[in-house]
Amino acid sequence: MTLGLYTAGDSWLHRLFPITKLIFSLSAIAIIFGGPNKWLSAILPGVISILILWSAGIAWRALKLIVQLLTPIAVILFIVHGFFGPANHQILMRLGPFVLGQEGLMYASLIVVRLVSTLASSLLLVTSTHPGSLIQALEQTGLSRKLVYLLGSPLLLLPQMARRIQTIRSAQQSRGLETQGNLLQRIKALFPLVAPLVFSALVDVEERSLALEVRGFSAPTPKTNLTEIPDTTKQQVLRWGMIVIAVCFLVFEFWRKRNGYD
Amino acid sequence: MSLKEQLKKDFSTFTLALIAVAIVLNIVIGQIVSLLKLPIFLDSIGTVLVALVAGPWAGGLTGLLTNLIWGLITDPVAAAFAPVAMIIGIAAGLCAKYGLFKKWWGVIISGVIITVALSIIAIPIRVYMFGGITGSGADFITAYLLATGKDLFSAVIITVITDNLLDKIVTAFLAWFIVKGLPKRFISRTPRANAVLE
Amino acid sequence: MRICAENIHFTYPGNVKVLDNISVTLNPGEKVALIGANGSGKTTFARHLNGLLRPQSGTVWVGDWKTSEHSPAQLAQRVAYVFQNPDEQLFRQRVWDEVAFGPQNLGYSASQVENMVEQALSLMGLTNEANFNPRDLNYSGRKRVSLASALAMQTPVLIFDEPTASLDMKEKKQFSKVLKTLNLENKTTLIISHDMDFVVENVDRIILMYEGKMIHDTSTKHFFKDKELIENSGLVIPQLIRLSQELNHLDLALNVEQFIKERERIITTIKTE
Amino acid sequence: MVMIEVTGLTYYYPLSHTPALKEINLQIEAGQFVAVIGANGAGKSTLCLVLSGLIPTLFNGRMLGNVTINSMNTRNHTPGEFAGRVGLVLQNPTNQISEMRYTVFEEVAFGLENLGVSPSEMPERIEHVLRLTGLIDLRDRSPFTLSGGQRQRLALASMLVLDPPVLVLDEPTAMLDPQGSREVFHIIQTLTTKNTTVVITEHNLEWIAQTADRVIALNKGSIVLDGNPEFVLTSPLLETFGIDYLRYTQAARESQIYGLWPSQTPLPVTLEQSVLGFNRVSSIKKGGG
Repeated sequence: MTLGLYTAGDSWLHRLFPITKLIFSLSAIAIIFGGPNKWLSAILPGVISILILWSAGIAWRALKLIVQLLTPIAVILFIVHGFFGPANHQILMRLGPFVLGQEGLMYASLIVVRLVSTLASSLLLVTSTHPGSLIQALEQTGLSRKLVYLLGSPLLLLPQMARRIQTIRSAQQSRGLETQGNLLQRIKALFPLVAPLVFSALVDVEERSLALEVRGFSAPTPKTNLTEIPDTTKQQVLRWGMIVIAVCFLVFEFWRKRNGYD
Repeated sequence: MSLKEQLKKDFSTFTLALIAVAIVLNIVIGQIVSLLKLPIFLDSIGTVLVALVAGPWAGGLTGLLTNLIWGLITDPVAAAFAPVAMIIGIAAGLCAKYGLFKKWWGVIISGVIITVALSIIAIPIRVYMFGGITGSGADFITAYLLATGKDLFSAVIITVITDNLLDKIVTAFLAWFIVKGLPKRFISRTPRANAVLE
Repeated sequence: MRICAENIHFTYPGNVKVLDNISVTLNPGEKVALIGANGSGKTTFARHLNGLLRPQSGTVWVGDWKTSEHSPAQLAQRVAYVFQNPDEQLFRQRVWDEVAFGPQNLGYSASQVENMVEQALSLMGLTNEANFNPRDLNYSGRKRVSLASALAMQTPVLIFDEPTASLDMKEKKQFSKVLKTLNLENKTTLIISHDMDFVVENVDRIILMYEGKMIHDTSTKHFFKDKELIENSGLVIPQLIRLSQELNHLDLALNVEQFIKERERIITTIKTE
Repeated sequence: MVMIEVTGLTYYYPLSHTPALKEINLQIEAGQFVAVIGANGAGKSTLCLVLSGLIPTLFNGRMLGNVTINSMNTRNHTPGEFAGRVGLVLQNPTNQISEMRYTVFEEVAFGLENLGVSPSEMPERIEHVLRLTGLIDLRDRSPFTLSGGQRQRLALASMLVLDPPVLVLDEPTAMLDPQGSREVFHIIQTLTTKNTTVVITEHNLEWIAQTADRVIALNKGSIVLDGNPEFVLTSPLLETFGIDYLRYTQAARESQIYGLWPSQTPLPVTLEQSVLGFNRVSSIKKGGG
């Protein structure tokens, strides 16, 4: 459950410094939603992402995830906007009382393409990067250790707490709590299950914070790292390049809109 | 107290450990809800709890990071709603700060305020990024409203509010009960919790 | 009430065999300890006895009920099971209400519940803490609340998972008294424990598990005769047993009283020689 | 050399009107191995927090008196400054994992990283403590796949790698099975040969009797007995403080009444002492015929 999206591997993409991939995803998303030429800006980053994923051998997995995550949204988008789109004028088809409109369909298509593109570019990051490495890279880049802790420790805490839910349920069932049955019974079971989970987690907070303290978590000394994830000058240049490109696109689009080209 | 000092006080190691735990609570509590097949999410209970005992900033951070982590491990789409989750924490923290979490009716009002606050952020994200659709059951409300001739924006407003109101009120109540049941030793580490306890 | 397990097998997903053909009967009025290293299958077995786990083959009888035909919540009328960590079950604001949770679930009337709660609180010495927030008590206090909330259900069978962990001398003595009371009421009690000093002084029968099998099931007195078996299973041998062995006693002492009797016997034999 | 000095210490937790510790005066020499015993609620854990420098700074309670650890007054130094100077191991092994690192090796490194130790120095120090704690073969495992006993050894290793002159352990075996406890005890025992000052609260009196230089008994927040294990663990007062006797001691105490324990012999705290004592009675009786 914890590392759900990460796919282990040793491709060039996997070996890239995580921040490079992060910057790619963020720049891509900025262009998808704010770039000039709606359709081109929406499609291009997605295509590039898929090509990159393909060269790293994890395109199929990413595509499967995209289909899995977006199918419900896409289907509903087409139905809702196709039939009920407020901007519908051009009628394509009639289905009983329902009318399929071209404007709505186009709008839905644009949203779906954008979402596919967005997801593809973010999956480029998360399927090829172990969450631990991403967090360590953020730390190397200067993110404070406190924030790093907040991002990192939940990932490792998750499976333990998920297991605890089963224990709590068993313990309360042993005290006669019915967790199935009618709605009222199920509502009644909510607090006896939620509260021990929360309380037991909160009781642990003190010990966990003490354990951090005695290991120098808030020590005034500058921190070091046992290992460093390798970064290269080439990648640094590449990152700045991507940022510059994204900013240029956004500024251009902004300028265009201001001068009324749309 | 300067803002910097207040932030330092709000983010002691204890609070950090608390936030980390609350993030996990947000994520795993959904398992209980689906176990019981209840029509709510409860995915911001940790956020509201932190907001009550450690203040609006800590609460906001809990929400924000919850969705970013979600994005990292299960569904990148969740990350898009990180600002929404953040507002839930800030709103709950402010409600507590101004004494709304003292009486049961104040808790209901807080639930409403939280819902309104989150809607302000959630609606533009839903409309501009997702065309008003999120792939959940709530989309039927949007579809119905559009079919009756409402424009997309108002349809989404109504959807978001109906979808969240019950959940946020229940969340606020559960968090309130839990704070009232916290041990003294815990309360003594989180002085803000006193704003909740009479 | 009699509990009877017949040829139970249980394998967790991923092919880890945890219970391998277990058959055992626990009789009314019996105090039994279930011991063994972590991972030997003790907990998995015990969770079969109140229906939290269902046997993949074989049958578990609780009185005339098959566990496979009843939900754990129903079986709670007959079997109380206290989990090791009290924090994974306590949730109410007052100790009194917490202890009342079980009886309320079992459908007793308000006045019956009151009775059951008062009795359980006094058994565990918690009467003065009835209005406390359970979480304001220290760990052993919370542990005692969890024990009380099982006692309050007044079931004919009780299972305790590490009941004495973290209890101090007085608290252990109190719990030992509780076990005696239950025994007088002809209840069946099963204790899962690593606390061998407590076990030898408080149970009549010991079941030893090893890698999913019951490798020993005998009276407490008899149990320590098999020195090799005990050493191989990594158990801590109770101090008095070790002392008895070192002094070459014929009768291994389970408590100080028995030890002194044996000393007296030896001294008198020496004198008469 | 005095490593820890406590003078006139009284401590109230916030929101509490009864002191958790009362008028404690205590000096602990460098290299001493001190066991603290007492009933639940006697103040053992609080004393551990005091002796590791976390009280008063971290808790908003009220403290009278002074505590100096390694010449640092705990009022004037933050826990961050005590890190590396005082180690603390707590009850629950799981809560002591940082949850920031993915392998045992990296987990041990976490404290060193926080204290700014240079990366080139780390591997040697980590390998050393992993060997000491018997975890070297598990170095690449995730801390979460370890057993309770192994995790507690990892918590110990994570402290020992910082090489603290003082190590405080608060019931380190309370949540472990016998096998796990044995492993942890074994490691702590090796520390007695080094010059580490160790303070431990522990229920296993048999182990204390064999290992500790000094035993302190607490009752309701005050020190009521303080001396070598033979003195404290056989004190006639022990029972009144809610502390159990070793079964060896108990057997001898009751045997004494019936003349089954030699009257001039001190009560035993180890198996060897009991065997010697009881056999002496038999031989006296035999000799006296």
